[in-house]
Amino acid sequence: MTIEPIIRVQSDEFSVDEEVKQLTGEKADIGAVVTFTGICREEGGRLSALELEHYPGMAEAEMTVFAKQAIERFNLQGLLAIHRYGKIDVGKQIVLVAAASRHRQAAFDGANYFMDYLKTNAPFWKKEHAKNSEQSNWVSARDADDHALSKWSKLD
Amino acid sequence: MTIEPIIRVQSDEFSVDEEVKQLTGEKADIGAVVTFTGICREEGGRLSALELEHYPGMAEAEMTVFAKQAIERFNLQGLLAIHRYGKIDVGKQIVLVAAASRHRQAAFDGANYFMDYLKTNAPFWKKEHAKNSEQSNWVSARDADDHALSKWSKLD
Amino acid sequence: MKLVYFAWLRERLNCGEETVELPSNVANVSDLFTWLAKRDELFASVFEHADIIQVAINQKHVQDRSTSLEGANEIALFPPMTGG
Amino acid sequence: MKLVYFAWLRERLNCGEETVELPSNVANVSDLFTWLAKRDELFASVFEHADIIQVAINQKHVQDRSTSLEGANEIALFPPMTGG
Repeated sequence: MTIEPIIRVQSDEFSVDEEVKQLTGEKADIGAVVTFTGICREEGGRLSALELEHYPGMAEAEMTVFAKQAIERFNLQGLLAIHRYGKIDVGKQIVLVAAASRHRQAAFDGANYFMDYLKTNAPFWKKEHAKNSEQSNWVSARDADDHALSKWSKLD
Repeated sequence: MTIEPIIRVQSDEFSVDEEVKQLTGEKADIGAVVTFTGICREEGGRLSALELEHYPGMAEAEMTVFAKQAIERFNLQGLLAIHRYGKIDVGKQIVLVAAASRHRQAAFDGANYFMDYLKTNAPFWKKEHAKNSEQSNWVSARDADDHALSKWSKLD
Repeated sequence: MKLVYFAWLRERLNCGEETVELPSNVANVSDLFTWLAKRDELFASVFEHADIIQVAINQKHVQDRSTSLEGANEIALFPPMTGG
Repeated sequence: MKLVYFAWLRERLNCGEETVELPSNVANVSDLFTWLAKRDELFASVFEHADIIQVAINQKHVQDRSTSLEGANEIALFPPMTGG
């Protein structure tokens, strides 16, 4: 049986409990669920919010393709990813990745791998809104993130 | 400021959302939360439930000592662990580990490391209850789990 | 041909999408960059950063600048992605 | 001296905890195992697995079988742990 990932791009907030319920459903052979939640940091008081722009259509399609690869690679029982767009205040959730598997390491690896992908290869762009000013600026891509993704190819 | 772990051993179920809220509190410099939830598998229809026995007092004390080490080692902003005891039916949660950090890899590593510890060094014992019979038997320790913990010492 | 722009390209060009008629000598991604850079001063100032600008054709990433534009209905131009 | 047993040790011995008076020649963990194995047939059958039985003194793990029992109020005996 092929396991289909659950992928959503939305402006609304989400509940991890509700999403994990969706992910695991009635499957009785899941022993491990790992979730990653990305949250808007204040960066030492510098920021008031992030603004997320995305490429509608392509974002969902690319995430789905990559999620299917992750399911196959780590033999996951399920993979769910939700990425928000629009203005996201400090302390609010930006992204959720949840991976389900029989044993724990696959769920850790699946969620970690998908996050590395999202950071570098999913068509989303972040803009920072400064606290106490009208200033905003686009976040540059981090070399560290490209490096994080490349670690997985060593294992192939 | 020293960050104190949140450790509980209880028979009641838990809500990941509620626990993560406890963990992150009002801290505005958390960018990543990774949770691991361990769930009772049916093992291909063989099991109806697990029964968890623990060493009261020692379990909480040992988990707290190790959680403090994990916070220091991975520079975590928070670490929470809940381990249930008593009879746990197929599909129900057994354990929750949640790690919070500024950047994502520390949260992944902190939660993964703490799980490896729990599997091999926290005073809990699992008994399997068979489906459609009165049979039950104690689970043996897996070499794979000892091996999983030893991988972290290579990084020291 | 639809061109779409994201993030700082969209803001600098003050344009989210536009429909263009490409000259017949614009055959691949590299040609497109050259053509865009010559449109006016604003485009020139944006496409002098061509080396970091990324491309998707019909919503699929394209790394190779020699990729043909044949069959392209929608070409997206954007900076390195910063999601997650 | 309180002795506590967990998991299959508790079940096989049909005892969760007991208070014992240790003879003065039982000075370390190894001595304790020897003494327990000689108590009766039931204890003998359990403590023939001494190599996999683990020990905590005053709720702290003890790996070394030569560890002294001095100051011990509570000694726990149990199989390898299988939590998580």
